[in-house]
Amino acid sequence: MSTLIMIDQPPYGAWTGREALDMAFSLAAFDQPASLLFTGAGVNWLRQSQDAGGIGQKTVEKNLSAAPIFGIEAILADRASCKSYGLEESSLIDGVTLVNNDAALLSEYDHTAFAG
Amino acid sequence: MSTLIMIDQPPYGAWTGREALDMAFSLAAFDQPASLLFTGAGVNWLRQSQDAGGIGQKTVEKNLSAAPIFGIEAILADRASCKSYGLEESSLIDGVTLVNNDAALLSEYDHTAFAG
Amino acid sequence: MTDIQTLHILNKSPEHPRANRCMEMMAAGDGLLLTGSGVLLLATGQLPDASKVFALAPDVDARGLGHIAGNAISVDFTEMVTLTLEAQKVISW
Amino acid sequence: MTDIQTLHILNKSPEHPRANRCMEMMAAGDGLLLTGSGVLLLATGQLPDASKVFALAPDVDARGLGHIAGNAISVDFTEMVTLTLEAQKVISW
Amino acid sequence: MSETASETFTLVITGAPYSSQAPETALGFAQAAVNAGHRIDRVFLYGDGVHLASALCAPPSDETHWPEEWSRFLADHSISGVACIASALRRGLVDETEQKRYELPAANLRHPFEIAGLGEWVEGRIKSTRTLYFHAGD
Amino acid sequence: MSETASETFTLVITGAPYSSQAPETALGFAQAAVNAGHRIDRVFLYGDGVHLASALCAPPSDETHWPEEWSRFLADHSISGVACIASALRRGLVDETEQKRYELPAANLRHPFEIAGLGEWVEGRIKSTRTLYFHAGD
Repeated sequence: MSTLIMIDQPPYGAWTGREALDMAFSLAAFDQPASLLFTGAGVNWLRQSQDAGGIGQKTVEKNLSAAPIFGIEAILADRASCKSYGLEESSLIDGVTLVNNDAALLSEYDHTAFAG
Repeated sequence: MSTLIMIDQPPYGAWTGREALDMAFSLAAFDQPASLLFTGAGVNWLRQSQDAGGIGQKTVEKNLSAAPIFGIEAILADRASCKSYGLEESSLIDGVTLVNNDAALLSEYDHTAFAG
Repeated sequence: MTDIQTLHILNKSPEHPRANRCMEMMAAGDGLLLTGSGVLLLATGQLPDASKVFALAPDVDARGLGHIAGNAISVDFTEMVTLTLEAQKVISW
Repeated sequence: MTDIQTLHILNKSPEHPRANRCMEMMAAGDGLLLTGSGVLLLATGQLPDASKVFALAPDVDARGLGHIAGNAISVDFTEMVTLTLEAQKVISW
Repeated sequence: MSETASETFTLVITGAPYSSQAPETALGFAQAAVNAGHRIDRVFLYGDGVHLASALCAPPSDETHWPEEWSRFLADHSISGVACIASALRRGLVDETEQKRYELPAANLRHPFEIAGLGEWVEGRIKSTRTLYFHAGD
Repeated sequence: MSETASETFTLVITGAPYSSQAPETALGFAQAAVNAGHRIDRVFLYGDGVHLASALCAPPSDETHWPEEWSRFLADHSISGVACIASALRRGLVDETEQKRYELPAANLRHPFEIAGLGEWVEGRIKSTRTLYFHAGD
């Protein structure tokens, strides 16, 4: 029963990304294996040196850095999406694994869900 | 002070299209010239023979047919968008003028607004 | 109704980025069920080749697409329920 | 700050259909002000050639894009207010 | 799968009524599932979907009243309807307990919806044959 | 345009707090406009934007309370904040007048927001130097 939570919306502009993270954390809290896949504009969650103080929000980088502590199995990011947003491996926060958005990836998970 | 209200979201799946129509009707009611431009997935508002009874909504075709009565100056639709959704002129509801989505079109209006 | 490994339920219009992502991540032989604005894919004539495509009839009718729904298998809500149970896995895009 | 006929304010990510539409409908010489998720256009390196491009600084900083904002003119809210008044017309995409 | 096998569903609704079609499609599905002899274990409202549990919607009389339709369906079939507490508190959906806790001027949660945590979703997911999501489209 | 000329703005917010960034960007803009000596004629909430006028939001204490911030700003500067009546009634935002009219169990409109029709938007549009829209992004 391993679950893939997909995040394809960018940070700060919409709340679904934060709510997807809460879903993954909840699964982990109930000992249900969960991984996160960032794809499309969602990969912008993973850029280093975010600072959301100026827009009155909490920086999502901090939420995300808690993922391993909460027991999230893996933080995955679509390689092509990272490329289109100028994200090199060196500009990503720690602990991200690059993958390809394809059917083979989906087949590794019993469940796949979005937050919205 | 002529206003162009743009509708780029499809009917039924989201409410913004209906709310854009209300904006245009309100302008007309206060004697402010207003036109509607349907573009992108929004052109699907203009297809003949819609029947939304099965999804518990009112058919938008009826809302739209009221446009001339309310004093809307023109119902415009982007030619390329119509083509990509298989809409010939003959499959459109009455009273639609095909135009091109471009800067020249925008320059004819003092104001341009979306409902959401 | 049919043997489906994964049923992909798509309710986004073809212009929505998630519609592309759904197409990218479907395996050959997977099922695609169009609901809501997803049925507008029927109007573009760009249905995926390798998959069984279903479309929710009330959504097709709402959008005036009954005449071209023949490119997909029209289903009602009862058949949608059956499809979700027969597939091994369901993803709601 | 500059002579702008129409100021286009874009708060959608580059993948959003409305972002393409905005680019399509801009005239050469129009201004483009990126706010919210719109600032992600800076990361793609695909800024329009013919236009003055501005980006709202707090949104750029939130998304960690300060180091590449040099491709656009960084503005704060006060400068955004001025831009909207100096332009002949403003369109919020 | 035999024709008569009864299966269970957890439905997650993340789109708001009068903004998205999500609650409408979910209700059509839920009714068909119940009519086919299956069981809806629970309905979980998440994100903007929590607005479906509002007691204060007053749509025009010629439009479907989706919160009312959903409430009646849940009550008629004794199905649990749960709004995620974190989503609900941010978006202004509260029951009397939360009203008191946060000293708010009113409560607006429609019967028979309840407020609870994401654990309800996790539990539904584990117990049900299928968990389906009804998101906002566009 | 001289440095000291005072201009007027109508701001239209169509995105909800805790779902979109629209009310946040609009507030940053409004504060800067007022600080620069301009006037906000009115703020019009439309579509999902009406949720900004909820009196019942209770976000976590370490997050910005956008409805509270907006209410304070409107009150401090005597700016009229209007939620579109059609959008508000569908989405469950009502004042005491609408509560009575539709026999609803409570009212949830936050002071100093008011409920009125689209005519308020049309009037603001005509009277103001600029009318700006703050939509949901993505």
